[in-house]
Amino acid sequence: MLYIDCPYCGSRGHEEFTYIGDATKKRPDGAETSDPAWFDYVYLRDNPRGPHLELWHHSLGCREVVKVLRNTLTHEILGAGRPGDKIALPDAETER
Amino acid sequence: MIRGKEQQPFRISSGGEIERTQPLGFRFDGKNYIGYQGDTLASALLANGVRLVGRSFKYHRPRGIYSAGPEEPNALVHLRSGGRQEPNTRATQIELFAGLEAKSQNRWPNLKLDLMGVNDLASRFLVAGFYYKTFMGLPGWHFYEHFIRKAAGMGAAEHIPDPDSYDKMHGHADIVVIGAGPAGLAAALQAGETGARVFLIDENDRPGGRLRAEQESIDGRPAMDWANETVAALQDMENVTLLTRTTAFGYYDGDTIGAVERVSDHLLAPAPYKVRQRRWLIHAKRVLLATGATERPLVFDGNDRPGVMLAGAARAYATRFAVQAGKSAVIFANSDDGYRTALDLAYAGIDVRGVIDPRTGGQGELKDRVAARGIDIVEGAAVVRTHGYLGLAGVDIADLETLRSGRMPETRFIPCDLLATGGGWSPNVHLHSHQSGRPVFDPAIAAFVPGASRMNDRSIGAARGRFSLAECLADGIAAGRETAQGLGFPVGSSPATPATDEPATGSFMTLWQVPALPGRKARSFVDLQDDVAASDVKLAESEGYVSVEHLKRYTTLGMGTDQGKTSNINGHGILAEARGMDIAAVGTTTFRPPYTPVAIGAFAGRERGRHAHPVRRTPMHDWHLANGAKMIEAGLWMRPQYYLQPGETPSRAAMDEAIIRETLAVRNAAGISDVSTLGKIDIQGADAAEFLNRVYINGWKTLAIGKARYGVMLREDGIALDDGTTSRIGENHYYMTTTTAEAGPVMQHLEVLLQVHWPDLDVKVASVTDEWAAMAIAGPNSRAILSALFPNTDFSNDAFPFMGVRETDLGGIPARIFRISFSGELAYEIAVPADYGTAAWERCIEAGAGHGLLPYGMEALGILRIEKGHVTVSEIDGRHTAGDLGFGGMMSTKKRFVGDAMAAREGMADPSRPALVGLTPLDGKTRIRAGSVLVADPKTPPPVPKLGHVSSSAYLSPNLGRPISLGMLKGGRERIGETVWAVFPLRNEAVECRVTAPVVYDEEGARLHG
Amino acid sequence: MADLASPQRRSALEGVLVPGDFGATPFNGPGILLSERGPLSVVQIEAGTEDLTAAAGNALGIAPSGMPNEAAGTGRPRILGTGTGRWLISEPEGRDLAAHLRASLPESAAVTGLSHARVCLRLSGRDARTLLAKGCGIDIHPDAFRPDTSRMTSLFHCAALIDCRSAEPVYDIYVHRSYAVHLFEMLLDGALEFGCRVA
Amino acid sequence: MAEYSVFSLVRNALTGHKNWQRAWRDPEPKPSYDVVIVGGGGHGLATAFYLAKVHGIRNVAVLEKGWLGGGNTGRNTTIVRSNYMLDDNSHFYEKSLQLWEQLSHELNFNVMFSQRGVLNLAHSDGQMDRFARRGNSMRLNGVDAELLDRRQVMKMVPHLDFSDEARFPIYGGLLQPRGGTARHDAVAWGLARGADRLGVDIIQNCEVTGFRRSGNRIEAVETSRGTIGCGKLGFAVAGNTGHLASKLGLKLPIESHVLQAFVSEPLKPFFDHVVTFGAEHFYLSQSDKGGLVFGGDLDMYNSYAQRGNLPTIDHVMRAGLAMVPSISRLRLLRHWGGVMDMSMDGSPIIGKSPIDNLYLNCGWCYGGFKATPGSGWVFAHTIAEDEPHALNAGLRLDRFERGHLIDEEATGAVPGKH
Repeated sequence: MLYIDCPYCGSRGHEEFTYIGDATKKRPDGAETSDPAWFDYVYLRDNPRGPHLELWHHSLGCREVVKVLRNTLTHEILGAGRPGDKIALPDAETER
Repeated sequence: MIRGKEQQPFRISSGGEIERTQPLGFRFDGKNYIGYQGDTLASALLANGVRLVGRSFKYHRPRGIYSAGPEEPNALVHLRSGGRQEPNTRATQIELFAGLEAKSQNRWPNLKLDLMGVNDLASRFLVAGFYYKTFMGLPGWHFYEHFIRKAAGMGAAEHIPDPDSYDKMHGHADIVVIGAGPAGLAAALQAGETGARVFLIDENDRPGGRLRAEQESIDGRPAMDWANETVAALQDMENVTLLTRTTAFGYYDGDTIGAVERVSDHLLAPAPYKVRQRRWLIHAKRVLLATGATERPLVFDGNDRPGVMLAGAARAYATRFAVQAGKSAVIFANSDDGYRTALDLAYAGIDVRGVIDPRTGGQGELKDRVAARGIDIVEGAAVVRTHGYLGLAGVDIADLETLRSGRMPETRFIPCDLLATGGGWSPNVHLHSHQSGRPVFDPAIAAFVPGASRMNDRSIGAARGRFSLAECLADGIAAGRETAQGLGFPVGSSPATPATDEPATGSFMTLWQVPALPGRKARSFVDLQDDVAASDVKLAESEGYVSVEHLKRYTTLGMGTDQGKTSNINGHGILAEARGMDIAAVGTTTFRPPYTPVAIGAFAGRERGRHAHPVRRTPMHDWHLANGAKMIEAGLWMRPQYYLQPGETPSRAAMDEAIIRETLAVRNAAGISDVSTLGKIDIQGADAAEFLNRVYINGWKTLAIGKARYGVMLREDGIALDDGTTSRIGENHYYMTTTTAEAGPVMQHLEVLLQVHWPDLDVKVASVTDEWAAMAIAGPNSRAILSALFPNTDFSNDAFPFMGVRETDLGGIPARIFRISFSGELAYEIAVPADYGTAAWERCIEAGAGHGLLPYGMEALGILRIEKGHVTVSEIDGRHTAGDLGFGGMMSTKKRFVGDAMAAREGMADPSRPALVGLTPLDGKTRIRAGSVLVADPKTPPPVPKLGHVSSSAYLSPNLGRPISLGMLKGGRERIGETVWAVFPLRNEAVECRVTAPVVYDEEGARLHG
Repeated sequence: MADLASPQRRSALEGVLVPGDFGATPFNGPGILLSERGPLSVVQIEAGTEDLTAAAGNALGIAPSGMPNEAAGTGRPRILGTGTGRWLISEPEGRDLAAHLRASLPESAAVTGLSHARVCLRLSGRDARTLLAKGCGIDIHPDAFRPDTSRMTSLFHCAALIDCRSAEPVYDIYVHRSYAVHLFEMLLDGALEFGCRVA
Repeated sequence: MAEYSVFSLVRNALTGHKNWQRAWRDPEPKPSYDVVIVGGGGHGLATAFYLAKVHGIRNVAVLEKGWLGGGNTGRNTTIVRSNYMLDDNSHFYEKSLQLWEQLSHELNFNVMFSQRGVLNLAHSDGQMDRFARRGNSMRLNGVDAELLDRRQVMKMVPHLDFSDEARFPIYGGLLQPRGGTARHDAVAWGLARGADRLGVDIIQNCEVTGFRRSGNRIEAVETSRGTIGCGKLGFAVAGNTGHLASKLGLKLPIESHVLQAFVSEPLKPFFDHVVTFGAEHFYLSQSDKGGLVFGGDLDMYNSYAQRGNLPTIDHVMRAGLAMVPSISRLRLLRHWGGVMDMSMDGSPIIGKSPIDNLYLNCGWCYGGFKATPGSGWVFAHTIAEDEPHALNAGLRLDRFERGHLIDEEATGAVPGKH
C-alpha cells in the first residue's frame, strides 16, 4: 500500500484515492486552440523513472486533490501537499 | 469418528509436544490411522510407518516426507473432500485433527503402482526443455498439449463451491516482528516492554520456532521454558498482538505486510460463524524479519527416495513429535549438523549406523560426543548411491577425493531406512527481497543473506545467517530495543542475554553436488518437486541458458509450489560450477510473494457472491419489487427494466407485452419512471455561471433563474463526456444533472478543474445524487396529473413553459419540478428528498390512476428516446465528438470550453466522421440489431470497408409500428434518404435500411411543447 | 391533496434493518450493537472558518473546530470537519437546519442539505473496533482515533464518514443513502461471529 | 546448427545429451551494425528475425540490458488473440495471429501455441451489443468470431458463476476460437535462436547508456559494452520507452504503469479456455504446467517497479471468485509485475520518429505479447523500407497530434484506463 499524506485527512492508504496523473501539466488556459501547448498538455508526458510529481484525488476521503512526489522506480513517497504547493525533492534524493 | 490401530510403530514412548491423551483418527489413501493432538499429518504418517506419500511431478518417482515445514517439496497431498478439498497441501504443515482425510496425488491407479512411472524409464528423453524441441509437426501443439496437460499439474481440483467464509483485517503497528523463534521472541519482548505497538506473527500453531525441534537450553533449562515464559509475558501486554498460525506472505510498499491467519484449518470444519482464514494487511513503521533459515539438501545420486530426509527435519520429528523417521539411520552432512543429528536421533532410539562427513578435519565438539557414543564416523566421504524403490533400503558411500579425481572409488553399502542429509542452511530472505532488498552471497555459509534495503526492515537471527542460539537471542534483544528506541519509545537498561550452552562447532564445507560414479547415469535431484536433476542444470548451461532466470524457466528449477526453497541455491551453485564462475556473480532469482501459497478466497474476504461489489438502490427500490419490476443493473444501480402486472408470469412474450404497454402509455396517456440514478450536483458560488460556461460546450451566462438548459460537456481530448440538464435555482445556485454512468467521473472532473486548474473561481460543488429521489412523469396526461398533485401550481404553458423549474411542495414534501423531457412527450420531473421518495411516488401513482398512468422501465425508456433521437451512453461512448452526435451547432464560438482545442484537430473535425442518424428497415419489419455494422454492400468479401455501426435499437416502435434504430454513419448527415446495409455476420443477417434523421417521432416537437 | 397526513420519512434500511439478535451468542451478550440513528438533519457547509464560527455561535450554539477531522458538539447539533473549509452538521430532525444556517451565514457560504443523502448507523459494543478493522484501513486504535474526531474513509468499499462518539467505543457511521443496504449487510455479516444485536 | 526434432531428441538422448549446441551464440559486439535494435524481448528479437529472414538484412545487433525475455515477454499472461474492433488494430493483430499459427514451424522451436479459444463474457445487454459490434467487425475483416448466448457459454465453460447469487449475471460472450496462449519464454528463445541462425548478433547484459548524434541522426549507441555504431536504430523496449526516449529529449504520449500477473499452484486440467470477465478487468487460463494464470487491472499509477500492491491483488482475486467461484480454496503461488508502456489511446505506436534513422515500437499497453511476431514483421518492414507497412500505417506516432486516435476502450487520454 502506498501511504499518502493527505493535507486534510492525514496519512491514508492509496486505495482511498483515485490517481489523476502527472502534476506538472499546466492547463494552457487562454492559449489559442491551435497552440501546440494544448497537445502537449493533453498527450505528452515526461514519464520519469524516478521522482514524479502527480495528482491523487482523495475520492473516498475529503475529495480534495493531493499533489504527491513519488519515486516511480521504488514507489517511495517523497512529499505531499495541496495542488498549488511547491514540493521539493528531499536533499537525500537530489544527491542520489 | 475414524478408528484405527493404536500402534504407531515409529512413535517414541515419551517426550515431544504431542498430547498422548488425545488420540486422533485420520485417513490417508483410504486407510485409517491414529495420531496425536500436536502432530502434523506428516509426523502422524511417519509415526505409523507410512513413508511413501506422493509421486514427483514429471517422472512420477516415489517420494516420501522430506522436511518438517513449509519448504516441503514432496509430501503434497489432497486434503479433505467435497467443497473443502485442497489439492497440493503440504503434509508437513497440516495440523492433525480428528477425522482428517487425505489422499496422495499425481499417481494412477494408486501410489504404489503408478503407471505414469513409465516416465521415469523415459527420463533420458524427457530432459529439461525437451518439449521445445519436438511436437512441432501435425496435428499441432493443441493435440499434444491435451496429453501433456493431463500428465502435468499436481493435484486435481473440482468445481465445487467452497462452504467456508473468509475475512480481511487491517492492522497498524509500530513494529511487526515476523517469526517467533528465539530471535523474534526476544525482539518482541524488548519492543513490547517499551510500550510500542507490536505484532508478532508466526506461521506455526505455537511460538518457539526451531527451539521446538532442537535439544537446546537457555539459562540452564530447556529452551522451550524460556520461550513459553516469553510468550506468557507478551500475552500480558495489551500493546502486543500475537498471531499464530499466521503466515506473513508478502512485504509490500509502505511497509505493509500481507499475512494470512489460518483460523480454522486445524479443525474438521470452522465453528459456527467463524471464518476459515483471515487475510491481514498490517501497516508497520518498522519490520523485524526473524524468519529463520531453511536447510537445503545435498545433491547426490538417488537423493529423492522415500527415507531420504533433511537432517533438521529428522531432528524435529524426533524431538518435537516423538517420532522416529526411521529405525536405522545414516547421516550425511557437510557441517556439524551431522553430528548434532546423530546425537538427537540416537537419543530417540534410532540405530545410527554412520555419520558420513565430506570434510576432513575442522570439526568441533559434537563429533567427539558422537564418537564417544560409538557411532561410526566416515570422513572425506559421500553418499554416492541409494537403494530401494518405494522406500530407502540402504546407501553406498565412497571416498570423495577419489570420486572427484574421476576414478572409480571403492563403495561401501550401509543398510538403512533413513538417510538424514544436511547441506547447510539458507536464511529466509524472501520477505526482505519482495521489496527492493538485494540479497548478497555469504561464502562462509554458502548462502544469500539480506543486503541493503530501502524499506524499514531489519533481518535478525538466522534470517541474516546468525545460526547459533546465542547470536539469535542477542540479535533479537538488540533489534527489539534499538528499533523501539528509534521510534521514540523509552528503553531501560540493556538486559543480559540469556545464557546458552552450545558446543563449539566446526567449519562448513561448500558441496553443491556429489560427483556421479564414473559411467553411471546419476539421478541427482536438485529440485525434487519438479524433478530437475543436476544433469538438467548442466544441459541448460551447455545450451546457453546461463542466466539464472533462463535456468529457472528452461528447467523449471524453483517453479514448484515450494518456490525452490530447498533447491534454488544448489541449482545456482551447480550452474556456477558449470560456468566456472563464482555463485555471487551468477546471482539469484527474485523471490516473489507469497512466501507460501495463499488461498484465493482469503484475498476476497467477504466480498464474494452477491457482495462481490456494492449495488446501489434508489429510494423506490422496494416499491418496484413489490409491483412486478424486473430489475437490472445500470452502473451499480438497480433499475426497473419493465413491470409485469399482477397475473403475468415472466416470459419473453410477457416482457415484450409489458414494454409495448409501457411505451404506449407514455405516448397515449402517461407514464412514470424512476430517474433517481441520474447524477445530481449542487453548484454554488459567485462564479458558478462562468464555471458552467467553461465546462459545457454551450453558453450559460444568460440562463434565467427558474429555467433549465440542456448541456453537453467534453473531455480535455475533445471527445463528448456527458450530457444533461442544469437548472438555475438561485442567483448563484445551480443544480446539474448527469447521466447515471458518468455521475462519478463528471463530479471528479469538476472537482479537479476547480481545485487544480481554476482555484481562483468561487464555485463550490457538492454531490446531491443521494439526496433527491427523482421521478419523471411523461405523456399527454402528465399535466393533469401534476395539476392534481400540486393544486397550487399553474401548469399552463405560459406559466410553466418547457424548461421551466419550480420549487414547491407536495402535500408537505418539499419538491422541485422540472419541465424537461427525455421521452419527447410533455413531461415533468419531480425531485423530492429521498426518504420521501416512495411516499411521493405513491401519490403520483394514486393521482395518475384515472389518467392511465403506468410505471415504465428502462426498456420503454429506450424505445421512447430512440424515437426521439436522444443519445445515451450507447452513443456518448467515449469515441465521439459533439459534432458526431449532432451537437456541433451547440459548440459556442464566443467562449472557450474544456476540450475545444483538441476537438479542433484535423481528425476530430473531419466532416467524413461518423454522424448520428436514424435507421429504418426498408421492408418496415426486419429488426436491425444493435451491434450491427453498416456497410455499402453485404456481398463484399473480407476485408469489408465499414461505414459505421448501429448503436441503439428497438425491435419495434409500437408508436410507429416498425423497428427503429440509431447509428453512427460516416458522413451520415449527407446520406439521409440513402440506403445502407446493417450487417450482423455473427448471425448471418443483413438488413437493408434507409438512413433517416435521428428523430423519427414528432419531429417538430409539438408534443413536447404541448 | 394538501389534506394528506404529514409525510413520514422512509429509511433506506426499511425492511433490511430488522431488530433482533443475530449470529453467535456469547455468554456475555452480543459483541456488536448496530442501529440506525434518525431521522437526522444533515447539512454541509462550505465557508470560511471565521464565517462559520460567527454563524455557528448564533445558529448552533457551538463553534466548529478549525482542525481537520475534529468534531464539535456533544449533544445536538454536532459539527464534523469534512474538508478544508467544509463541515457536516447533523442533529436530530426538528427545525429546518439548512434554512437556519443559510440565514446565519454570509452569501458567499454554500449550504447544501444532505439529510436524505446520508444514512447514519450507530455501531458500538466491545468488538466494534475489530469489526471496523475488517472493512477499513484507517488506524482505529483508541490512541489513534479518539473520541470527538472523525474520519472520512473507505468502509467495505463505500465512502463513509466515521464519527467517534466515545471511547467505549461508540461510532456514528454516515454513508451515502444508496449504499446503505450494502454497508449494513457487510457490517452485519462481519458481526455475526461476535453476536450482533440490531436495534 | 542442428535442427530440433523428435529424431534429434532421441539421438541426443542416446548419447547422453552431450552434443546439443548453444541455442544462440554469445558474441562480442562488433564496432557497428546496419541495424541496431534496443531490447531483447520478443518484439526486438522478432524484428531482428524478420529483418534477416524477409528483408535480407543480417548485419543486425539486438542489445539487451539483462537477459533475453526478461522484460514483459517473460512476465505476461501469454494470451494470444486478434479480437479487436477497430480496423487499424484488427488487421494488424490478425496478421500477428497468422504468424503465430506458423511460428513453431518457422522457428523450428515449439512455442506451444495453443489455440484453445478466447472468450469474453458479457454481463449486460449493452455489453452484448458492444461485443456484437466487435465480433461483426472481426468477421467483416475475415477474423473468426462467435457470439455465444448464456446457454452456449454455460455449455462451453460450466464452471462460471451461473447461480442466482452471482453479482454479475452472464448474458453471453464473444468467442474467438483461434485465440489462445503460448509459452512466453519459448517465444523469446525460439526467436533468439532463429535470428542467431540467420547471423544476428544477440548481445545480452548490454545496457544502453546514451546516444551519439549527428544532426538529426543517431550515429552510435553508447552501451555498457562500448560504443556501437548504427545505420538505423530501433527501439523495442516497451515499459521503458519513456525512459530511453528521455535520453534523446523525446517526449512521448506514453506513461509507464505496472500490471500484475498471478499464477496458482499447478493442477490437473481444470480450465480449458482463456476467459475474460466482462464486469471487471480479469482473465484466466491454465498453463500447460497446470498453474492457473490470472491477470487483472493496472495498479493505476505511474511505475517502473516490477511489482504491484495488495489492493490490486485483492481486486483481481475478488473478480476471479466472482467469475469462477470454485477457485476459492486453490492457492495463489506467485505474483509479479511488469512495466507497461501505456499509450494515450491504448493502441501501440510502430513507426518512424522525429529523428531520421530512429524507429519506434512502443505503447503496447498490455497487448504486447500477442503482437510479438506481427510487431516484428511490420517493424522490420518499416526499418528496412523506411516506410510503414500498410498494417502499421495507422499506428503512427503523429496520430495523436492529428486526432486520428485508435481508442478501443474509448477512455481517452488517461493511460491508466486503457
